[in-house]
Amino acid sequence: MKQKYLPLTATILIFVLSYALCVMQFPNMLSTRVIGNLLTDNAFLGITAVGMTFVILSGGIDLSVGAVIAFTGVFLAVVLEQGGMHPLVAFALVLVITTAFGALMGAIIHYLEMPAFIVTLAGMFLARGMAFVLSIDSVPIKHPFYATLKGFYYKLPGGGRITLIGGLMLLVFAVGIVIAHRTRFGTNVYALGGGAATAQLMGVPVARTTMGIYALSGLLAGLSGIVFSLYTSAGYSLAAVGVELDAITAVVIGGTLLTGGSGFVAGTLVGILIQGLIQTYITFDGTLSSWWTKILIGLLLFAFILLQKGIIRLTRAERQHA
Amino acid sequence: MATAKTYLGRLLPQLIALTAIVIAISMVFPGFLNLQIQNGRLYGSLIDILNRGAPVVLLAIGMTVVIATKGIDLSVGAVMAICGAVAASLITSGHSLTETLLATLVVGILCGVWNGLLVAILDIQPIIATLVLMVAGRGIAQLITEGAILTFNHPGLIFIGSGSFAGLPMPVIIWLVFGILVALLVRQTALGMLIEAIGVNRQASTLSGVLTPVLLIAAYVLSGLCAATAGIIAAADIRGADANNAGLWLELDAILAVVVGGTSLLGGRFSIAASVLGAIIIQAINTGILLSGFPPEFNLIIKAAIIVFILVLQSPRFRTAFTFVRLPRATGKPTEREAK
Amino acid sequence: ADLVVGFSQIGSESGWRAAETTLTKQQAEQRGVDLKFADAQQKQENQIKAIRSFIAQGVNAILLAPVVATGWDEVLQEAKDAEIPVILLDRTVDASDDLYLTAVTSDLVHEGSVAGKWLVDTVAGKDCNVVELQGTTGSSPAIDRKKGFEEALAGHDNLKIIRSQTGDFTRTKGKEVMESFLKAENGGKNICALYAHNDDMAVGAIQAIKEAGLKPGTDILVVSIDAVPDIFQAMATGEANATVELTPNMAGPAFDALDAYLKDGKEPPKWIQTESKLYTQADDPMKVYEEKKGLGY
Amino acid sequence: MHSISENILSAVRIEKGFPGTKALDKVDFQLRRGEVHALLGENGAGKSTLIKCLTGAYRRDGGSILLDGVEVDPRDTFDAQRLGIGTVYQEVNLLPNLTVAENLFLGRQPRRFGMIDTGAMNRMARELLSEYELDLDVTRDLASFSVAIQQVVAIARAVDLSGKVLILDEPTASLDAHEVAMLFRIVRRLKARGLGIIFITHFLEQVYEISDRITVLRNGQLVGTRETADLDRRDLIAMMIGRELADEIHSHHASASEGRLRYRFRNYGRRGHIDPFDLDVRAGEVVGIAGLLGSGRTETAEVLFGASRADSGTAEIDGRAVDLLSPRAAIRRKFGFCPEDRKTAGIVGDLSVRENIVLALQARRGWTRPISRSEQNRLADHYIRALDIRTADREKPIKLLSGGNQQKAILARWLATEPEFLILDEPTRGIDVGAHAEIVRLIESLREKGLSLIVISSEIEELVAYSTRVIVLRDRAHVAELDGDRITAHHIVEAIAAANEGGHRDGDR
Ligand SMILES: Nc1ncnc2c1ncn2[C@@H]1O[C@H](COP(=O)(O)OP(=O)(O)OP(=O)(O)O)[C@@H](O)[C@H]1O
Ligand SMILES: Nc1ncnc2c1ncn2[C@@H]1O[C@H](COP(=O)(O)OP(=O)(O)OP(=O)(O)O)[C@@H](O)[C@H]1O
Ligand SMILES: [Mg+2]
Ligand SMILES: [Mg+2]
Repeated sequence: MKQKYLPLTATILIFVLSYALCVMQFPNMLSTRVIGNLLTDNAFLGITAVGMTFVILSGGIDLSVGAVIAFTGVFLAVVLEQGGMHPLVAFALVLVITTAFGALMGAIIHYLEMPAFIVTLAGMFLARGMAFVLSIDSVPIKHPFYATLKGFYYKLPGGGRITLIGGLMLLVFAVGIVIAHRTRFGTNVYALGGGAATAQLMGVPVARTTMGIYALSGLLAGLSGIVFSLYTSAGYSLAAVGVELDAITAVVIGGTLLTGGSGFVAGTLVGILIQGLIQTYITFDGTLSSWWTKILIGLLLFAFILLQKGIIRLTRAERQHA
Repeated sequence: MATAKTYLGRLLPQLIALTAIVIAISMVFPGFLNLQIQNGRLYGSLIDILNRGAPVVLLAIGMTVVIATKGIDLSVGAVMAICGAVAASLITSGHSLTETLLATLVVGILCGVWNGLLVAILDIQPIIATLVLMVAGRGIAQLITEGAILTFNHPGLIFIGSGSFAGLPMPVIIWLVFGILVALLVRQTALGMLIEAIGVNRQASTLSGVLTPVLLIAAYVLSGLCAATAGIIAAADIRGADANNAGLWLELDAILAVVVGGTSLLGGRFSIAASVLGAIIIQAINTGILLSGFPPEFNLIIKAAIIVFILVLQSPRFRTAFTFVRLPRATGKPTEREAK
Repeated sequence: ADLVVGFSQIGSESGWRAAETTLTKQQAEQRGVDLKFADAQQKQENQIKAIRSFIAQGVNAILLAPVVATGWDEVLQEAKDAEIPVILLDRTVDASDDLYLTAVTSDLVHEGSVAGKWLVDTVAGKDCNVVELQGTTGSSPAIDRKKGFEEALAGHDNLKIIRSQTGDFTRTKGKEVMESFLKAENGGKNICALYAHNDDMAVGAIQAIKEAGLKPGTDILVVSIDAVPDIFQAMATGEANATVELTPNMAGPAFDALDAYLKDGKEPPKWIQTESKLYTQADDPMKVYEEKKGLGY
Repeated sequence: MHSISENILSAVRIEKGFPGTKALDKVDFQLRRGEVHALLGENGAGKSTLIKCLTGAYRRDGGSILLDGVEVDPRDTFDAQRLGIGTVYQEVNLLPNLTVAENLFLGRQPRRFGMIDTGAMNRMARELLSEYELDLDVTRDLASFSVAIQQVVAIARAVDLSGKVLILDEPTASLDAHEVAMLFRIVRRLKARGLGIIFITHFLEQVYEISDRITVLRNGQLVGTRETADLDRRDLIAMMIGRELADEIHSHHASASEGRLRYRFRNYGRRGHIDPFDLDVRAGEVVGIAGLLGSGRTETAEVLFGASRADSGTAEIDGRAVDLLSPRAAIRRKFGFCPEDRKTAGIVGDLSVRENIVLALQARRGWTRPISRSEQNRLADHYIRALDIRTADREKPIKLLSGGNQQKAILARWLATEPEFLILDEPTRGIDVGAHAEIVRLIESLREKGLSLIVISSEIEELVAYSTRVIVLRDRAHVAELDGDRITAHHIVEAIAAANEGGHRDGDR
């Protein structure tokens, strides 16, 4: 096995181990319900984390995604409930908007040579601000089409379901993996992460790629917003606060380096599942106070990072001795 | 003299931005520049900005040094909450003010040591290393206050939040002193240069004999100390420790302040004074929004627009485009946007 | 314990919320209920996840304090399919009412109008400029308490809301925003009353008023909502005038209804409204303070 | 018989300025079809800048570029590649986090149904590299290979990209004789195919071996273009440095030293990096280290300096056992170390030349005892003058200096600490003839002052010139030691060759 697959393998190993531990304590956690929930409940986070993976692989960061999700939801709710538009048209429209929004941030980052952290932070303010302006109230979406979409699911034995949005997340991951490893764009993303100046000298179209990366992140944040609006049947300007941090955490737990250039889209999926597992475990336990919940999440996060480092270091050392 | 000049040159963009914002606000709200003496202290919107900006200024001072090492400290908001809670619980359980303050600062330092160890020794990426404390820290703070607002009436502690000295509110005095001390500390010793060296090239610095792990930890400790001070001020200001909300999202404001101050998130060159100005600029925007009387749903949009505007003005591209009014394609460097 | 109940709490964003959690746990303990507590850290998605986990776990009933009104149909339907009764605490949801057993809540709009009515009665026809400290932009208490207050003021042209900003339900922001109100309104001389969407913001604002050299409660009337212990201290010293109680004991009535339903199959009413009691300085604030102090606010 | 129309590339009155510097001042340059054109000049003369202007990596301030007689204006390097200009920039300029194959085919990966055909790409990569006698696992990250192999990969990529023009900016700096010979074979083949090749180097032998014409730059200005055959070495050097070079590197090696034994390493090594070795170094001695690429020279240096921890053996200084397990420990014992990879391990790019020079000294003094600004200025000015570092002023960020001048500044950093044991890993890499001679002189004078030095170099002639002893490495082990009269190029090459009998080189170490 190659060195670079180590973090990924370590992460998968940790996930499997901890799932086993959880099941030992709560046998119910093996039910198809829990597994189905893990996919459905984390669908919107997973989709946006795919975009975040590309951004981080290129050495950037996108803090705007949570706000974009909220904006998308509010926008959909407003145009569907007050505008009477068909959802499919609205979906297309909102995806165009969020993609353009991402591309614009990418353009500012590239052409004005401004740090991604700040540009996307401003983007976060702006997107959430736009959501407020559209509606501060939470707007329910009652369009029948939504009910139809929610009706699509695959029933697993034991009461679990693979829902449309859960399936969509898996699809997005699959496409993300293909883009990352099988397209020139994907290689260019890694190239940017390896060093923008070098990539430029090697003829990577830096401007186009940067804009593409943030456009992709915007697109996926938009898609995630659609999923979120399906998930909650509403648009709410205060929704998805802090999702960017969850997404970044998932990406990093998944073994991607924040400095860029190294990591895998598939790792992010495991990162998402690990986070979901932590939450499920805490709910199953059900004895923790609000503050112990936070402390435990922090500690588990720390433990995962430590374990990952440990496994990687051990394997490296072994290799050198071999 | 020459250094004074370059120093001013370094701060010029921030000074211009601040002046522009002050002028803009005083056009919307004419009473903005009024200052008067009331209850033995200066009173007016300008003082409010300095006063309200205190937590972010303090956080930005520590954050600047951390960012100069190519790090970032997301935990400062949570550390503020922890330290506020510690201070409140100690003072209400009857400890003296000195004990309380010392213990609280020690807690801040410990938080910094924790972050520093993760970054420098365990080699965890700063954003994730500090995320651990950001998440868990607020829980710890709530554990101390048990989720409630822990109020206190100790006049000494309250004085730190709302007292005044020499006509200035105490928080302003504190951050002024802090800023000057830290600036002297880094510039009158070799710390500043060594920190910048680490931020630009950690490997080369280590090979040159710079004590990288210790300095890295020290940077996070300073940040923890600043956050502790900010936490004390925030608690003293409202006479209670609000573990749930103290310092919430202030880490983003602090980072923003550092960037508005012109320090690169990629590490290296930094200026404490510029970051302090950056924090004051952000507070001026916030206060301006409050004074303007717009409905609150516009707050974020206005803030975003102003910040983007300032940053665009500051961006290297924009500046070169202005100095070389010749062909815009005749700019100096290749795209030196080294992503690391 | 024979009864396992899941409780999905919003989070712990305020003292009031902490008190609600404490009381719910107390109530459960008294009744010998095994309470599974899940803190959602202010996120609806976490609440949905928690409910799903409860269902997967097979609890007997679920208590839900929804962070927002919309978006519950699907997960409530799932609970219904699993035949697990759901009781809503402190806020209702925007879903068909056969999806939940009952809702134990106050009426947020009503709270606002109680506060407004008190102010209308107190100024008794005199001209009065009111400043308003809103809750977190977009949150339902902020929207509803604003609405109720405005309804109570409607038709009383002597009362005017001259400034309204968000104080995010926190003391710090309440103080900061009040400071700017004071500066903007001629050092506070134009302001006759403050209406805050919660007590915490009012407490912060009271300090700002004092620091500006004015007397809260006298120069500027202060009315707010929640009735947390600290506001009673302020009322005792005359610095606050009135508060509208939002009781943190939503779980008591909820468990009562649940017991009745599980034992005798008795359907409770769809809405169990808690009282929105008005407290003023005349109500022996220190006594109330002592009563409330230990409740975990 | 060469006529103007034979010019494949011509640059007319190219201008480029940086704040404080006029890097190129109306430089003309012509490259013919089927010629190897050496571009020469001192460090900082503007060679790399000219290349970057030609390939669109820099925006030029003025002048025009003609390719095949047609005016072109490459807007970025991608454009240049499309026009058929392949370039190896100074310093290894590939992406360490991509695989070898991806580096080779970045931006032009073979595709099937819109997807990258990884199998085909890897196959093509292997084929491409087989021309360079490299048999690598092309699916591994570039970072896992040595600098030299990375350099060969960079060359292979550029050659493959160059339909018309190939530009090589100091490609041979980290190559050994074997690889250089191989590179030259390929260059000759391309030349025969009618490509124009621009070749930048500081090795004059290589210039005479391969080039047809020479263009010399000095201080951003064109000095002139000559046929190589018509220009003898003395005149060439005079053109480059604007005066006669006093004395060239003398080829008789220094006499063996009588200094007392100061440094004693026994069984010193690190598993997986360098086999345990014994080493004694006297005061006033220069120990040269020779070996092929990847033979473990750099690792030896790193272990000695504590940059990578020794896990076996003992170190003694003046008879007392010491631990040298970190750079700081070594520096405390007056060690100094100029690393080979100056970009990642040497320069602190955003800091000024002054700060880079005082960095190690300051680090040793500790942060509480800052070196005063005037003292810093004095030190910086002293070394800028002493080592002839070409910089607009001492406050210029070091990353803006030309490669050779960066190297000198790092040397200055260590000299400023007044070391007693100095380890130099490829100190003359990328340094011009004039400076090269100066550094060799400097090494000698340091030795005369009683310092102990360890110098790693791929230039055997140079090792012969200043070493009092030469250690030869092979496969991460010390295999031979030459001293006295046995220090000759011939003996060294023989020792290396004996080592290399098996002739295996797969780079996959
Ligand atoms: N980006 C830049 N900004 C400012 N000055 C620069 C920049 N790049 C190069 N210079 C300056 O331009 C001059 C020419 O540098 P260049 O790199 O072309 O030299 P060179 O001939 O390639 O030298 P070497 O042989 O050392 O590589 C130098 O004085 C250098 O300091
Ligand atoms: N298995 C490996 N994994 C990672 N890096 C390696 C490996 N093998 C070699 N390298 C890298 O290759 C470099 C060359 O190795 P070494 O130091 O032995 O070569 P050298 O003789 O100094 O030759 P040169 O430095 O001229 O390439 C090392 O510095 C190391 O970084
Ligand atoms: Mg060069
Ligand atoms: Mg080497």
